[in-house]
Amino acid sequence: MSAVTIEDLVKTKPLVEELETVTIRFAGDSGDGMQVTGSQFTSTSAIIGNDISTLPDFPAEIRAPAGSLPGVSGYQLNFSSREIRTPGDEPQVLVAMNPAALKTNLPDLEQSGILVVNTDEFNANNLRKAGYQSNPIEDGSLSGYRLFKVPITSNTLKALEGSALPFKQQDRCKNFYALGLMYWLYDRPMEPTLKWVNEKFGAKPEVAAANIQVLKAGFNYADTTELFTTHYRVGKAKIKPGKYRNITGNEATAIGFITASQLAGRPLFYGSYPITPASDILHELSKHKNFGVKTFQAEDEIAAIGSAIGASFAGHIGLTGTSGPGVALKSEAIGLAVMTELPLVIIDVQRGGPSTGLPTKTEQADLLQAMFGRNSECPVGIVAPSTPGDCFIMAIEAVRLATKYMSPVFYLSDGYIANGSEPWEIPSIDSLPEMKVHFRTEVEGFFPYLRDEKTLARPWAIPGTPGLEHRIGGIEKQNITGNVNYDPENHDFMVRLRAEKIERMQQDIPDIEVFGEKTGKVLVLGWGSTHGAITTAVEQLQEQGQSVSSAHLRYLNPFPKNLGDILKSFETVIIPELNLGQLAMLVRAKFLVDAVSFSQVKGKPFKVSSLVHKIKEYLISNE
Amino acid sequence: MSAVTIEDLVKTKPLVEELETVTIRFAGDSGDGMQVTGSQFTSTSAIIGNDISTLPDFPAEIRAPAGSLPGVSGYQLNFSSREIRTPGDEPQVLVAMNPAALKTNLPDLEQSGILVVNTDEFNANNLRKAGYQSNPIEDGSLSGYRLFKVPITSNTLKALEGSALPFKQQDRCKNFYALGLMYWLYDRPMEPTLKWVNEKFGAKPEVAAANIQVLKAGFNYADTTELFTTHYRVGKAKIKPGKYRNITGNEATAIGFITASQLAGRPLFYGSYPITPASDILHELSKHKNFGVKTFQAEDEIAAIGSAIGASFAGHIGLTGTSGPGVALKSEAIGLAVMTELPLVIIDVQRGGPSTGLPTKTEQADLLQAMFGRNSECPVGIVAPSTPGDCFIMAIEAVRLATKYMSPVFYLSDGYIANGSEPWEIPSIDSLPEMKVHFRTEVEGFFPYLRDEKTLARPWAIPGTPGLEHRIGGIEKQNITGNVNYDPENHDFMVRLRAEKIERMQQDIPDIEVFGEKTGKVLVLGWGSTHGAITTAVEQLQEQGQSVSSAHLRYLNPFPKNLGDILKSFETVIIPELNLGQLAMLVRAKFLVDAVSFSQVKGKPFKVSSLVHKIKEYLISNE
Amino acid sequence: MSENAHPTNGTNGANGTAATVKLTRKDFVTDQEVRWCPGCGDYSILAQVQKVMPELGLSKEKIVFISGIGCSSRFPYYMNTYGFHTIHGRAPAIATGVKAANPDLQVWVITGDGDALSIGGNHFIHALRRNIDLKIVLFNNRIYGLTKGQYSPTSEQGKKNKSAPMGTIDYPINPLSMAFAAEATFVGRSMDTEPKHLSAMVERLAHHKGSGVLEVYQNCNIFNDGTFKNFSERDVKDDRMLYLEHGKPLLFGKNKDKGIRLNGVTPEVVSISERGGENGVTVDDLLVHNENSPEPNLSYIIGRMQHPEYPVPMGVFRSVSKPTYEDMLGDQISSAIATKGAGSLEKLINSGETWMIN
Amino acid sequence: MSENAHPTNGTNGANGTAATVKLTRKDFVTDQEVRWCPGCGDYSILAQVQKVMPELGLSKEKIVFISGIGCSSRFPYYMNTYGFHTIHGRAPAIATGVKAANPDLQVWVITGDGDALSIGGNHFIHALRRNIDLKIVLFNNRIYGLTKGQYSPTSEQGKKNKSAPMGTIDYPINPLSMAFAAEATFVGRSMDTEPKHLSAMVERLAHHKGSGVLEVYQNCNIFNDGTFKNFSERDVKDDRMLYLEHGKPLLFGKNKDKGIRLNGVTPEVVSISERGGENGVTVDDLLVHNENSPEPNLSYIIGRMQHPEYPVPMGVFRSVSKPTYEDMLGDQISSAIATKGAGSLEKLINSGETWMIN
Ligand SMILES: Cc1ncc(C[n+]2csc(CCOP(=O)(O)OP(=O)(O)O)c2C)c(N)n1
Ligand SMILES: Cc1ncc(C[n+]2csc(CCOP(=O)(O)OP(=O)(O)O)c2C)c(N)n1
Ligand code: SF4
Ligand code: SF4
Ligand SMILES: [Mg+2]
Ligand SMILES: [Mg+2]
Repeated sequence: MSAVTIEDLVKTKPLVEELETVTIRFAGDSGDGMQVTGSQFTSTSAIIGNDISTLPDFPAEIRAPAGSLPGVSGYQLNFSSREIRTPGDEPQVLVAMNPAALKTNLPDLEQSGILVVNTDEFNANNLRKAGYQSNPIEDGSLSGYRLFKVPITSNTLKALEGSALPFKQQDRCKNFYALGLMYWLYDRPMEPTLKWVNEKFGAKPEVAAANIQVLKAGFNYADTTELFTTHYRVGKAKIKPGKYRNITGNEATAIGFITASQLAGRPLFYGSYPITPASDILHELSKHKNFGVKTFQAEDEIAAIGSAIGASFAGHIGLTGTSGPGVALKSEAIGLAVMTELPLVIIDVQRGGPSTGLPTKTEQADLLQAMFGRNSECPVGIVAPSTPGDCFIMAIEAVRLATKYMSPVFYLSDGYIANGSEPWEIPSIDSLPEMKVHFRTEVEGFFPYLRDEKTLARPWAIPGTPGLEHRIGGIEKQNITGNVNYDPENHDFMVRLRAEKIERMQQDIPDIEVFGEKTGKVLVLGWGSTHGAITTAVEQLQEQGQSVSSAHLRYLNPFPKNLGDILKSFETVIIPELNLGQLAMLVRAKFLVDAVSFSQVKGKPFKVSSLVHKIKEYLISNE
Repeated sequence: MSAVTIEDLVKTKPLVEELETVTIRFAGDSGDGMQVTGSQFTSTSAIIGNDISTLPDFPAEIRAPAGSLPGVSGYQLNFSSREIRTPGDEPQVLVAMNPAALKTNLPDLEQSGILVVNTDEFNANNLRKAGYQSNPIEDGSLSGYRLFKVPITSNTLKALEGSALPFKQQDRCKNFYALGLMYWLYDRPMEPTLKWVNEKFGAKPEVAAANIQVLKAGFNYADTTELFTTHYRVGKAKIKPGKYRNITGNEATAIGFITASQLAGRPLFYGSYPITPASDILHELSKHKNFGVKTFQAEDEIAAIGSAIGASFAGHIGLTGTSGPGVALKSEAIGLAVMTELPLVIIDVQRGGPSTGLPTKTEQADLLQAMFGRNSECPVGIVAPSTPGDCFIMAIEAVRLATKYMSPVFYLSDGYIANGSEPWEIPSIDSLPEMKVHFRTEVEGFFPYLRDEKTLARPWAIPGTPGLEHRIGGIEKQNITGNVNYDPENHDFMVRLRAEKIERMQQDIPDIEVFGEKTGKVLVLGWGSTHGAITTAVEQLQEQGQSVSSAHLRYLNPFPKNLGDILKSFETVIIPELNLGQLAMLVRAKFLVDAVSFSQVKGKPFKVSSLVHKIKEYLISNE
Repeated sequence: MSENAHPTNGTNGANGTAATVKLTRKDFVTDQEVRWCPGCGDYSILAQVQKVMPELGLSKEKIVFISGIGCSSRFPYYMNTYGFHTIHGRAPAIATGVKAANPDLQVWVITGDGDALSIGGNHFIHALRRNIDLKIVLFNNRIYGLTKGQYSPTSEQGKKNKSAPMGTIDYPINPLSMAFAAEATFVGRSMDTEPKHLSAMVERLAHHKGSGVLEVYQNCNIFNDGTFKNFSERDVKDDRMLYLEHGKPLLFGKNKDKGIRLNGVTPEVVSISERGGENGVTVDDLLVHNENSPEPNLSYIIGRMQHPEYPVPMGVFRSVSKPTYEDMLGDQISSAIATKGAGSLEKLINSGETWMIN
Repeated sequence: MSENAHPTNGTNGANGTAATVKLTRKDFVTDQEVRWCPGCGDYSILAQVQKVMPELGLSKEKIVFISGIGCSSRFPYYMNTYGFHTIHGRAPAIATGVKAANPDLQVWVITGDGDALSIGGNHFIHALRRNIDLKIVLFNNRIYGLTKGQYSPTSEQGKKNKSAPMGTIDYPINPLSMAFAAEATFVGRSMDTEPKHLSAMVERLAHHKGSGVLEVYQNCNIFNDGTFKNFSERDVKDDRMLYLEHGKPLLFGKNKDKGIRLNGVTPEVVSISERGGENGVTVDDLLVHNENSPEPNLSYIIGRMQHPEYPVPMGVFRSVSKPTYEDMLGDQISSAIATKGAGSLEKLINSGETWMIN
């Protein structure tokens, strides 16, 4: 598909009020197509040059009863003419397609924010399902907001009068009516969406036509009726020139691992068992068989990792992916990969826990499981992407470290990164690291547990290689020969060697960078998906002239070489995490710095405002 | 069985040289019955009033080929006229029944120690199997020891001339010949063993007779031939008066949990899947069905813990037991028990790892797995017995805490405690804690997740109780109502509540005691099976007037209230562990004290001497 | 129903204890909003189970519903009895603990085709082979519903879906074959769209003592809509489904003019008539169903009949009685007490070689 | 051997690649000291496998032995090929990854009754039902050997042992029934004490393409000595064991004067003679074995025959061919490449809606 340039798109429009940043949330029933609506607004905004960040919010139920509270689905997006890194704390605009959506989302809407409701859905039945005693759009309880009542459903049907489509399908178009309204309000071109509709429904022209009709109807309704007194414009952001696409973390993860296997020159084998929010990686990878990617949907997580270990023994890039509960099941097998020193990458798309927990919500609480969740001393490497786009890079890094050090490596993503999206500058292939893997073939002097002096890696000698026949397994190995060995001294030696091997990865990972001054009052140290919120908060405070910097860990085991020094260059270290202080514990134990853990475990990302508030405490207290 | 008093036993004997402490090791082929020999010497020594400590050492193989190195089985015991807590660092006496036993055990024998060999087995074939080029008992290579050559096999057969027993069985008696020799050398009465033989082989009188004959033959051989120039006596130890039995950790564990269930007034349900070194607990418990104990050998560890969770939901004392690899498999289900807040005890008899590792060797490396080996924030209580006898108490403690706080509790034993034995003073029933469990029956005001103010425990309302029908599960719960709940604030609240509940256990666990001065230069902090070695080492240094104390953790999560203060009262804290410093990490993170980790991961307990040596470093450096 | 519809009537607490007051369907409904997609087959199964419950004459507190994870596994939240929504695939293990601990409870296991046959396959088999008294209802929609549409172990080979865009290459598992291999003592099959038959089957399962499994074909109208319709739709079902009845010949077809005959050990479809249908086959030549045959051979053969080669059999394939796990466990405990006497702590801790230090 | 002893000769790299030089038994022996108890049945199985290997004409590096945990699972250390001693019960899963990654390898799975049917039961079934080309040898000694004598899923009910001092109350699993339920394409049985038959069976398994399982009765002389002897001892075995041969009637007995006849779907033992044995039964009345029947019905029935009711059947119960998992996976990849072209990174990262910022 050829790239669309802005020139093709932006039409000359009457001048309008300029805004820097806007946060919109579309909310409705799972059946109302809010995700599509949101992502359309997103790509259009990206295409016209805004910076964007999104946060979809699915219900845990497959499809709770229509109109019910648990059935509400939402999509929040933040678009701006400056660089942004979060989907925004509080929406300034809320589109509520039914009472349930209003009930669950209103609390987040900023004071006197714009509130668009689909009046047609505010009938007795729906109000009851949402638990409203009286009708909020009548009883004045919404006076604190700029309320716009639109009969979205009936207008949609009106717009489609005479269409051959069955009622149900006509009704389904109403989300595009809402989209039309918003396009007008924020002065977006309709072309990208029209293009998308035609491609998507190419096969069903009448459906395409209907959607287009309704989109325009919504747009024109806002235009003609003076529904909104003003409309707004959000200009182009100063974004690094280049070619961009919008990408979710799970997409970037899948693409990243395929890229890694291509760079390594070995086929990718993905053994997995479906689980939210990791399943999309399996779905995505299974579409790319033409890259030689082998996806194996196993009978459970144990078989999934088992198959990946087998594939890696046989010379493929062995990859397995799941979420927290699945990692727990894989624990024992991870130990086998550690003992047999095979390259393996374990994807953990973290979700709310413990146990089944909050399957569709985000959390960062599997760090210690990744570090310690196995019997005995069983060290592995750990990396964690910090944004959806970063997943691409860290996937490659995980494979690079795993194959170079012949070791399992954890890849810790989370629900927020996985489903969230951002504009991603498409890298040029040759900017990617060299990482061809080497298989041992020389028979002369071969031993299964010979050591590379620099990495301590053992040779990767795959079945099918003449003369290198050997046996590996989970019982303690004698160094070099790899024979089963029960000698006490050897065991002690091997336990320390396996630990040392992971430590050696340090020589292959970049130093951690400081955002802001290299020394000062407060350092905010983060990892994973909190990157956007932390950086934004710190940036705000820096603009206020505060002495605060931030640093973000993408490599968690081992830590980057320079971490200790950086920690010691600040009076206070604050570690915000979506858990009860897991990284904080590791940092305190290793560096004996009195790091402050700022934890929030709500299944949601941090709000920038709450980070700012927390950091300020220490800026003041240090004055 | 009625108790035997020493008076019945100790015969008047010619005076002999007095020794305070002796360490003997019996070593031979797995088929040679070294375990029986060792345990007979042990109980006899106990009965005559010595303090004792033992260390059996099994081969990993079921039964490696006769005469092979991996086939060697050993049994070391330490007996003394003073209080002892370890099986001894280096044996002063080694009985080697064949070349392989000599080869593998000689390195441990102290310089110029007593070495008794069975010359009959030192033939070309056996020497080859043991990898000897020339015959060590001929070539003078043993000149550094006091070598005693005895044709044990042929003497045994001679002693049995005319016996009806088949050759194989006659040959099997030779271990008792060795026992006889040692009984004479250390002036032990034969009666207890004779008694044991008659009970054990009551059914097969000719076997009993043969063993007795051979035992006496060995004894008399030493007596008549002036084989040994002197013989030794080890007097009664000043042991707390009371009734004693010799007990292994696994026995004490099984008995302890049965006792706990009796005290709780609820039947014990043990769901388990066999695994070394935990299997004996299953074997032992399955013998006590008359206590209403239900043992369920599950299809795997997951079903084992699942069944225990089900039993506990139904009002039994739910118990599951395994070793490290099994714990890894149980991880996910432990999370379910945490989320549903059901009482559950998980026994982990730790062994060498990672992966299959060293199945028959000891290690302490599952502490962090017990703490963190699950998805998300998933806190549990952790207790760890410190000696075989202590298993009885800590088993009761585990059940007490689990039922009182409605929470899973880990019970961390290890291979050394499990198979090692010590004399155990049999407690009086009424000295044991009150711990009747309470089931909710009042319908009025019932909610599944109501909270006890003091413990935060929820009510235990078991199926079968009219009017309390309710549903629990692994999805996040609303506090009080226990309904499925996805609310962000509730999740954050519940995550912290589950953590707080475990912290509250602190109010129910004893303070940690300091052995020695309450302040000083060095504190040696330990946990689990290192108790004996640490205390002995510290005692030795204290006797040399050094400023060193020790403290031993039997409760690892939460820590005892007073731990922090104690740590701060010493200049240096040394933490010896059979892992790479797991407790050390927890202590450093929590208390920010620069605790020194002293780690050894050899599948063997610490030697007292190596601890003394390590501790001294810090005593000097602090001068 | 067959003559031994209630083989264990009254003999077993779990299956016989009378409720003090006669309960109604409503008594088994909870206040929780039911959260399945509109049109999901699960609703019909829930309705039938709630309808049957009062008929069992058991009081609510004696009943426990235990499930794994999946759309189907949300079932316990909607049953006003004791309930446990456990983890994926493990329900049979947890239920085993509950039943072994308290045999007086009637323990149901609610599971899906993924829950029972993929991740939980081993627990499923072992629960069945132990003949512990669990009433397992397997909602088979041939798809992973809750995770939004990946193929399951019962998905047809070649089916295109989220995780197999080019079509599934796994050969499907037949849940009934697994049950027979495990020698389950009760094996039945029904369908969400056949409420009458379904409730009868649920009742049969409830009254069986021992491990029983009821497979229920259930339509997932969101991710696998109509997977059963080619044999279950009104206009074709008479010719494409066959209702098993104990002691009766295997007859089907609108006018009961078709049947199943054994050719060696292979079933074949034949058409019949009084005067003998094509090549003179009459009812007497047909295979006669026997739920109670001690050997599952016949049930296994019938259980493997599939559309389109054969009509799809519905009903009770096998119902035999064998000592249950919980009873044998109880017997061992009683006999241990009988021989050794009830356990005494005093004796226990004082056992083995003891000595006095004074 | 049956006419289709080598159904896939030469068609498959893994089963056909010729070794450059003719190898001998010694080439497959490692330097590792064999560590089973003296007298263990495992020795005989090892010997037969090592004897058969050179016959396969495969070079060593193309062969991989993968095992779980157990005495039996130490097997790979003694085979001078590639080997992987994995973790308890998971060998089929790991082997699946190896075979899927490189179909050119001949992949063997060595497992025990506990490893394959207790903790590993689910992987065992799923590997079989996918028909991935794994050669599974199941050492059935009806006990947990390595952990020193607890009962296993194949232990006889009532057997007293370490973990069941009052006797096992579990009903045993029949491994063959499981294999048939999973519709395995090759199912056989042999015995450690029958070296000739054993090596023939190992060879049959080696040549089968698709998932195959060979159950080998193996004596654990330490913890379960003689569990098979009541039908396998020299003086009784002719009358208590039956050797299956494709296309031949089920005959047994010293003078082949007994056989198996089907009564409905239930086998019965009959004695025969030329002139018809008791009530005139002749060879022609006997059940004729057919390994290749597409439906496993008959194999299932024969597989359930047990001592003492029946002679214990040995040999190949089933051998049919179906597309294998690895082939179908390969086909999907080829056709994906054929239709979309070999994957291009450039295309991949540039896919979807893109735009320029300049
Ligand atoms: C350990 C674990 N792995 C995976 C999942 C994700 N998961 C939940 S339900 C399910 C399968 C559901 O399919 P099925 O059992 O057929 O139930 P259905 O939704 O179709 O009723 C999966 C894979 C999980 N919750 N836990
Ligand atoms: C996860 C795990 N659980 C339990 C064990 C202990 N274990 C090792 S082998 C085995 C069973 C062995 O029986 P089987 O598979 O029949 O093999 P055999 O020794 O009889 O040849 C068990 C329970 C283990 N090693 N790992
Ligand atoms: S996804 Fe399918 S099975 Fe799940 S609730 Fe919806 S319709 Fe039912
Ligand atoms: S324990 Fe049994 S199975 Fe294991 S090696 Fe010894 S004899 Fe063989
Ligand atoms: Mg399903
Ligand atoms: Mg076995």
